Amino acid sequence: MIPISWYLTLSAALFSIGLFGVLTRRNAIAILLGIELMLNAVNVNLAAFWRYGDVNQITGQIFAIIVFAVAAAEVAVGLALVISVYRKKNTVIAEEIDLMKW
Amino acid sequence: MEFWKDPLKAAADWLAGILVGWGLASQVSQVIIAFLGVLILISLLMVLDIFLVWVERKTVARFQDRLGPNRLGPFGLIQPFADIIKLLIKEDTTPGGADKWVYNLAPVLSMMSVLMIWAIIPLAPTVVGVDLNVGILYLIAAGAIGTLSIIMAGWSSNNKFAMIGAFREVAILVSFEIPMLTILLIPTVLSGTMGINGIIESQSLWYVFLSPLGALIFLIAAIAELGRAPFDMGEAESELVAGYNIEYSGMKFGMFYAGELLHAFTFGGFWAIFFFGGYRFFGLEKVHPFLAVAVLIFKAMLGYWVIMWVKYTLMRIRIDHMLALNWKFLTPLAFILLMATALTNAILKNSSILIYWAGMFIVNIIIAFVALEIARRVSTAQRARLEGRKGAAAA
Amino acid sequence: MTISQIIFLVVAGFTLASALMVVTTRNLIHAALFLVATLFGVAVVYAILQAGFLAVVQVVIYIGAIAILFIFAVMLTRRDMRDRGPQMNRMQWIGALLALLIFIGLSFLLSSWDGYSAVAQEMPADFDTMGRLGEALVSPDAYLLPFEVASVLLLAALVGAVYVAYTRR
Amino acid sequence: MNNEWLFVAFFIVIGALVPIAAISVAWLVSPKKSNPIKQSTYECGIETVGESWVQFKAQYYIFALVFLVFDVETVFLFPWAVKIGQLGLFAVVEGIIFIGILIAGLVYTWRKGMLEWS
Repeated sequence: MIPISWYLTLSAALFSIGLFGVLTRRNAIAILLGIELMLNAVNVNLAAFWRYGDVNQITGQIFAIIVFAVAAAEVAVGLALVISVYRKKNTVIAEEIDLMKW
Repeated sequence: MEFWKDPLKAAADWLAGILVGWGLASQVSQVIIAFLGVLILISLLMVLDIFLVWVERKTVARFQDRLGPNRLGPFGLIQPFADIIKLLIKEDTTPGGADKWVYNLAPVLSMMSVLMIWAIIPLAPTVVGVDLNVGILYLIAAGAIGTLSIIMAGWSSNNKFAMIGAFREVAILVSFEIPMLTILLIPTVLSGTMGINGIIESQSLWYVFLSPLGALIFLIAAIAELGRAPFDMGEAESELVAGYNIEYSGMKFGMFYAGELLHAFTFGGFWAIFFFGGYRFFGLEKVHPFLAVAVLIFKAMLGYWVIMWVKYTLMRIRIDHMLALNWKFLTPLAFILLMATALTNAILKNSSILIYWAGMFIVNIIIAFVALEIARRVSTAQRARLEGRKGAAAA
Repeated sequence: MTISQIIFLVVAGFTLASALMVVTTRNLIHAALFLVATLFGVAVVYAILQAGFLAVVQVVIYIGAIAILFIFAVMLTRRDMRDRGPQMNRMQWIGALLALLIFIGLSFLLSSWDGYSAVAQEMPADFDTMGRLGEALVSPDAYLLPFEVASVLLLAALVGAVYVAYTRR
Repeated sequence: MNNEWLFVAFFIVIGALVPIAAISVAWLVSPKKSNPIKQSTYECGIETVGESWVQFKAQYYIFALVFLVFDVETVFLFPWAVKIGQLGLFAVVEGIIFIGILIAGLVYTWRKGMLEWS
């Protein structure tokens, strides 16, 4: 059988890759893609802990579902903001969106 | 004797015996048999798909007062095979600026999204691929992959028509998925399970009698999901030439075409499964598994025929009307129907079957009547306003 | 090595490889498509964990809706799809180092945890995931409040996002 | 192991292999005589003007957005619907409140005129 560590390592690797994307990509949409990877890494952890703990405690799955809802809300608002900024400033490069920088 | 009762199981047992005799572990042999079964089922589906080309052409010919294919073989039955040979030896052109990988992957995904649905279809009480306890969502998940294949095809072709077609088609698909999902909650509420087999088993009274409005909304949403007329916005010939698959030729186009036909047949089957009792027909399914398969195929064909009937009778609806129909009529209606069904189910579930049925039916009729009345009033008012504006402009 | 371990390794390798492509590929549409591949890999991981509901929901929500939204957003914000110019900012080496450090740190933390090599016990044959989820979501002493708050969250997201993205004419 | 998902995997794998096989066979037997005219974008014979990977209008995004929110919502509703038969009226009312809050969002979008195709 597969030990839990495999899942946790997969999740950690996925999280790190997502973090790398968030830190280094210039395009705001690509940054959001990285955030999606990180959220998925969290969900893998939750599902693995549900399966390897007491399966009758459904909490892990409920948390994962709520993470889905939060991810959806985040993507919806985030992308809407990107589109709105693009319309006003004609760019999606995160460094060039510096209206709030003083 | 045992063989005639359930030939498939007998054959599987016989094969398992041989494999175990060869020295394989029994678990491995089970997996091999499952693999073979899936292979056989999918091959049969492809043959059925070829046959569906003939059915579709024959039916459309009858609707248009023509004969249809009638030269090759009896009733033109060999014609689709000739078509396939033509598709095979046709030159396959790829547009110069295309994104090769995505371009070639799209037709594969399109066909796969249809074939994978058949994993959960129960053909007979004993012939179930997989009885997933999340069957309904699996159906929607397969649809999601189909949506993705359309946007991939449209984007990678490097063609404006393909792009516009894909965008429109995806807008339609995602919009009509909402009433579809909401209506699929109704059989879930009524049967208390999401497994397809469980839904069929609990239909001692067909759900079309409990939720006729739901069956109707499901049919409309299914036709839109299939991208067929009157909702064939993605491939509106007169505006977009052929829509998202315009650049495809040869077998790749064939995959889109075959996928669409099989998809239509599959949704005819799902209409039968969710609202017309699937393989159940007055206890006939218990006599012999093959009889149950025949009942399901017959019902699916009827559903498919209704879908074709709608396609070849109605004209295409404009995209703004279509989206308005979905978001301003079907979606609220589906949600209200779901809430009413859940409430009625909770109140009446302990009363006798006759009162339960009558209550459900009356609730459905009232909702349908009120919705149509509101829609009529609103559209009359809108028309009066538009005509008034026009009259003012003329004056 | 058992068969299930091999399956897991193949799936995990596929997932991580496509995740790497998501953060490194230049073409944003390709990045979104690789995200779809990654998410599908994660769905298969859920299936291996016997969390069937999460697996199908992953495909329905992430591939069916979120990926489509990403592709639309990329197409809406690009005059020219073929990205020119650098895709990474100046900090890319520091970023890579930081990500690597976090991965090493997490692995180190994990290996010192005593439940590290725990193996799952057999799933009860009649375990009804859907029923349990349904019960947990609507009973007041479990997750009724998150259930209702989720709908408020979605309402807020809908209203906010539509308001921000909408163009007045 | 979890057998039922193995079956699903079979369906997905074979479902992908069948079209791949069909396309490969077609690729093997079909003639390949390509030239620039054949490779050009098909626009009914008219010369292509400009790029086709161009920007698209935001209306499509709005519909995808509303869809995303309702899609997530149904995911919460499916476990509710499965269990509703055994849980009684209270659970039904909870679900109706849940749906009602989201319908408010639909009504807002509608009233603001964002569902109009323009």
